[in-house]
Amino acid sequence: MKKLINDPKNVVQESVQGFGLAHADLVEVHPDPLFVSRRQPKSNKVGLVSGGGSGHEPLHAGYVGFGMLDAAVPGAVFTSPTPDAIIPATVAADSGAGVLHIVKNYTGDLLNFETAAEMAAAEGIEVRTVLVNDDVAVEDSLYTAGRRGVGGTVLVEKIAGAAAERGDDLDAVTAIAQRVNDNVRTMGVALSACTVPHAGVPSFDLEENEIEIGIGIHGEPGRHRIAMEPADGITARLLEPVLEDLGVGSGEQVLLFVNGMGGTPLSELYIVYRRATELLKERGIEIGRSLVGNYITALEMQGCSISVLRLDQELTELWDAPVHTAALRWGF
Amino acid sequence: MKKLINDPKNVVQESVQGFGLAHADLVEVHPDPLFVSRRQPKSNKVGLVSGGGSGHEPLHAGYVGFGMLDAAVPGAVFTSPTPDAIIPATVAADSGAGVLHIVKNYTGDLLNFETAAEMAAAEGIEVRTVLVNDDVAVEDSLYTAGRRGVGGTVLVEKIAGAAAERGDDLDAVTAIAQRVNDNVRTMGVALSACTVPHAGVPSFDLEENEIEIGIGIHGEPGRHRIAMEPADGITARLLEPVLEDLGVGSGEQVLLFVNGMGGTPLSELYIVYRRATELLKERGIEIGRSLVGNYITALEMQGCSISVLRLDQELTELWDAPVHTAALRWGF
Amino acid sequence: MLDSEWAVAWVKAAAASVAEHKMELIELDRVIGDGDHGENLDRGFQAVLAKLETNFETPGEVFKLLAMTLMSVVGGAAGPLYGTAFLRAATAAGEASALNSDQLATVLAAARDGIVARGKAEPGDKTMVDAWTPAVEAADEAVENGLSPEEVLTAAAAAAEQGATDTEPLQARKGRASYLGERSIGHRDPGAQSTALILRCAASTARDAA
Amino acid sequence: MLDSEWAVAWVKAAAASVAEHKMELIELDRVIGDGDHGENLDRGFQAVLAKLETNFETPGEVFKLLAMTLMSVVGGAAGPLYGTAFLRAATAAGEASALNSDQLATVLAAARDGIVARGKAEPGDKTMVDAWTPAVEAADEAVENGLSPEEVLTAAAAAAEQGATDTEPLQARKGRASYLGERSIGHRDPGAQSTALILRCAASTARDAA
Ligand SMILES: Nc1ncnc2c1ncn2[C@@H]1O[C@H](COP(=O)(O)OP(=O)(O)O)[C@@H](O)[C@H]1O
Ligand SMILES: Nc1ncnc2c1ncn2[C@@H]1O[C@H](COP(=O)(O)OP(=O)(O)O)[C@@H](O)[C@H]1O
Ligand SMILES: [Mg+2]
Ligand SMILES: [Mg+2]
Ligand SMILES: [Mg+2]
Ligand SMILES: [Mg+2]
Repeated sequence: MKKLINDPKNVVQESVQGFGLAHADLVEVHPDPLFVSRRQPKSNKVGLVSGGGSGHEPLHAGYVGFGMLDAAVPGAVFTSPTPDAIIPATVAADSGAGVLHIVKNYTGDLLNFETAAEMAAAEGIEVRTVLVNDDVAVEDSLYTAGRRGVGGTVLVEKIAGAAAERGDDLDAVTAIAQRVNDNVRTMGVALSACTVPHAGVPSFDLEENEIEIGIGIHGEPGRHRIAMEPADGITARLLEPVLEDLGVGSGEQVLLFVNGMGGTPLSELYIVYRRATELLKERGIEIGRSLVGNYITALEMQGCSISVLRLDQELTELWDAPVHTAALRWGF
Repeated sequence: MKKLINDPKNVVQESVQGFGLAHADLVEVHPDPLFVSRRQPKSNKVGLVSGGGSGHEPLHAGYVGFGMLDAAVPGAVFTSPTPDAIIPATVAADSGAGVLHIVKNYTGDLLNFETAAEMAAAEGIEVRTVLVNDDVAVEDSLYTAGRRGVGGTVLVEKIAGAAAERGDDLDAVTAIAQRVNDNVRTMGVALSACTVPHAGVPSFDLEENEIEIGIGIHGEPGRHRIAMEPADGITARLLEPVLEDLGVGSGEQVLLFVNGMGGTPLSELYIVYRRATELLKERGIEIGRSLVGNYITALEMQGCSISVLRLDQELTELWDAPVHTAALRWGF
Repeated sequence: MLDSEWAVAWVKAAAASVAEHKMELIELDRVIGDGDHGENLDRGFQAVLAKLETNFETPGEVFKLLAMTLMSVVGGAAGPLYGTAFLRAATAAGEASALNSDQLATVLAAARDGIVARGKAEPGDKTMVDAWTPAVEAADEAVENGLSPEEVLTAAAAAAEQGATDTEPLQARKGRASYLGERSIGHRDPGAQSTALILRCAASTARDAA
Repeated sequence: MLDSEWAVAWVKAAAASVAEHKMELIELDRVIGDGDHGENLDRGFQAVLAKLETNFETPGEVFKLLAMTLMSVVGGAAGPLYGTAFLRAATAAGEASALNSDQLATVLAAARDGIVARGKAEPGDKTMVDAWTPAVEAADEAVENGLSPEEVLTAAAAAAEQGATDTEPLQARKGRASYLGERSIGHRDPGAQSTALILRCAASTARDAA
């Protein structure tokens, strides 16, 4: 596996530095410990901080800016960041109204953000946490670490960001973020694995004719492996459990999000999107908003995920609210 | 090579249909012959039409909308579209002020657009053509079909689109498009080949330790093959011939465009961007504007291209002008 | 007799041959181009087949249908080039209900000239011109020797096949393969190869119709 | 004597061992996790090495440095877990300038309890707890049998190694491997394996220091 990198050790530093140079109008990059903060922080606005392992770009640094995150903390590739980086990011994001940590539900992220939140609280910052756990591929039971946070994270960050921007207080922003999480479900598929730079070998092995259903965003193997099949069939396999689990039905409005895993052409995502619109139509579900593209990735993995968010009027308005980040921009 | 597709024969139709469904506010998809037109055409504005083989998404349909293209004509994968599709697209784009064809310099695109232009002219539409040929990897001589149109195409479409939107006439828009083309150079690299759906095998064979310098966007082999090397070295190999050929020097302002070929993670593009900023700084060249992402791709090819556009005040203003398309959006 | 029935038989045979050799043409194009030549041409000829129901009076009418369909369905470089070739061929064939040897040679030359006018390639540039040019020359010679139309086509087809083979050592100077420079040497040009296939079918159906 | 010098020697040996087995840990984690355990732990221990210059009075001080550094450099699940473990160990070790067998057993139990408090895993969940728990039990037993500190550590290390091996048939119920469900069966848990490596170094350096 060839990569456009230098020393694998410096991948995250160099990439985030490049990101900072390309988007100097939006963000500031703090090199050590590494985090990214919004260039023009507002005062007295609830601060939004997210973070996690790198390799999911544009998540999270690509979502720092007006109407979304105030700071992002990139860990090593697929490795959650450490408290010593999360704490200053939390401090930078705080403008007096408290800080919301948006944490994807992985043991590592959870533990590191938990520690950081305790320590930030000790410094007098009010911190709340929302755990994103939208991945229906994982059974949420005593026998697992719980559902993973995947595609829904982007939607939580956008919508909670809009709530913070309009002046909601910490309780309200937390409640909105939680409401998005409660109303979004996701399922993914991998056609190929990805290769973590320092590992140098693919994170799992797939035969030429196999695909992995229920994949996460870290190259973890998924729920089960099946023989390759046409995009229309795969779309149904992803969408149906999402709709079942969400319990969304005829007459309801949703946001349909087809996300690329990094190595899949945009054209293929639109083929999936097309079939998904047909399946939703058959069930009488209306697509109020949509998003198609590479928004939460797993390096160069080939595949996609489908997320469905149940919309109400407030969530729709917050989705439509202006946003100006490197990776999501409208109203500017 | 696994792909999220159904029948290879329907890849372009289904994908463009999905695109139309996801961006129904911006575009209208005409299924047969296949082309995409802007939802709200202005009257008495110069119409911009581009097109070419599919597989380069978001190019071109992703650039249909306010401040950019009025119509896009997607051919089969890597195959230029035919006059019978280009003609109605030209008719749709015409609002009385004439139409500019933005054509990437490939024999097939050239011949098909040429035929279409003749026939549209016969129907009373004034048509001009700008050939984009920014690829310094190809020697522009009697012994080749001339330089290919690659990354610079995106910049020509954006800037000429802004000129048309502000009300420039056909001569003026053509001149601006030509000026962008004259001032932009590009060079690309492939780390892996791509696979055309109906071919089913990679377009060329690269060893695990080889990369192809001077690649185009159709899976054609490039200028030469070298052993894999770090991103910083590759960046210099791409950027230096671009700067030489453009003859850009100390004190000048440029737009730096690092483009992904479709299968390369965004994070790696920022690593390349970072090194490119250093190299430009060493030469005293100032980066006035920049663009980093997958804007003109070759299916799932891994690799990138670097484009440099010499800026002047007018080009900068036109670059900054509002644009609202599926793939490029600001000021809205 | 090279009448409209022959022309229809030829187009059908050519469509079958292109379909049969589709992967071979794709492979040739993959190596020095972008791997779509076989797919595109096959799509074009299948579209022609679907339109062959009409009753034709002259071979020229068949050539015209072929030209218009290839032009609007094939795309790429080959679409307009073959389109122009068969449009010029149709014009050269005029109202003739059947082509004699002389007319046949004129038709072939017109087709070749159309390709050259459109694509501006010269012999030796490693394009389909390198199959068409020897074909036209062989046809002219056969006419001078007083051969029958089917013999003229047989000579032309053989020369086109040789011409296609002879593109192998050439360095491409036109079309997509020219980007490869010296690396195009040693590979056969896909457009020259498809030209040879198409002319071979013209000859075999002419012999059947004789 | 399990004094601060031993603690330093142990950390150095553990760093070397983690570096040596880095690819093995990566591979274990690749199969049922995300392939970063070896890299992360190695980065952490290298960072500790770089900070070992200071003069330490007690083993507790070394444990604390280890804890804080792993916590802030390793990341992932293992970072906070090992961080908490060694922080609790430091607290348990207190001001003692050297650990006797009793104190050693208390330190090991405190470390294990820290991991459990933080990660909420139970024995049998296929985590590092499955190496720490038998280690603590073996240490307690060795203390009861009146063994020396280095013998206590040797027993603990052997039990941890057995515990790591015994994770193989288990189905993971905590951490990333739990997503695999039954497919996690048949593979050793990387965190249990790294625990075994680290305790093995504690024992061997204790024997050297004895
Ligand atoms: N300028 C030209 N003149 C004549 N023939 C050409 C020219 N350019 C390309 N060709 C022919 O077209 C063939 C390629 O056709 P095709 O693969 O369909 O088009 P594309 O290169 O657009 O993919 C070449 O093998 C060559 O024979
Ligand atoms: N809840 C938990 N309790 C105890 N140990 C755990 C828990 N979750 C994970 N682990 C341990 O962490 C190890 C994985 O560490 P590492 O790979 O560094 O973290 P990550 O899973 O975040 O990539 C597992 O092998 C397991 O031993
Ligand atoms: Mg990890
Ligand atoms: Mg082509
Ligand atoms: Mg071709
Ligand atoms: Mg791991």
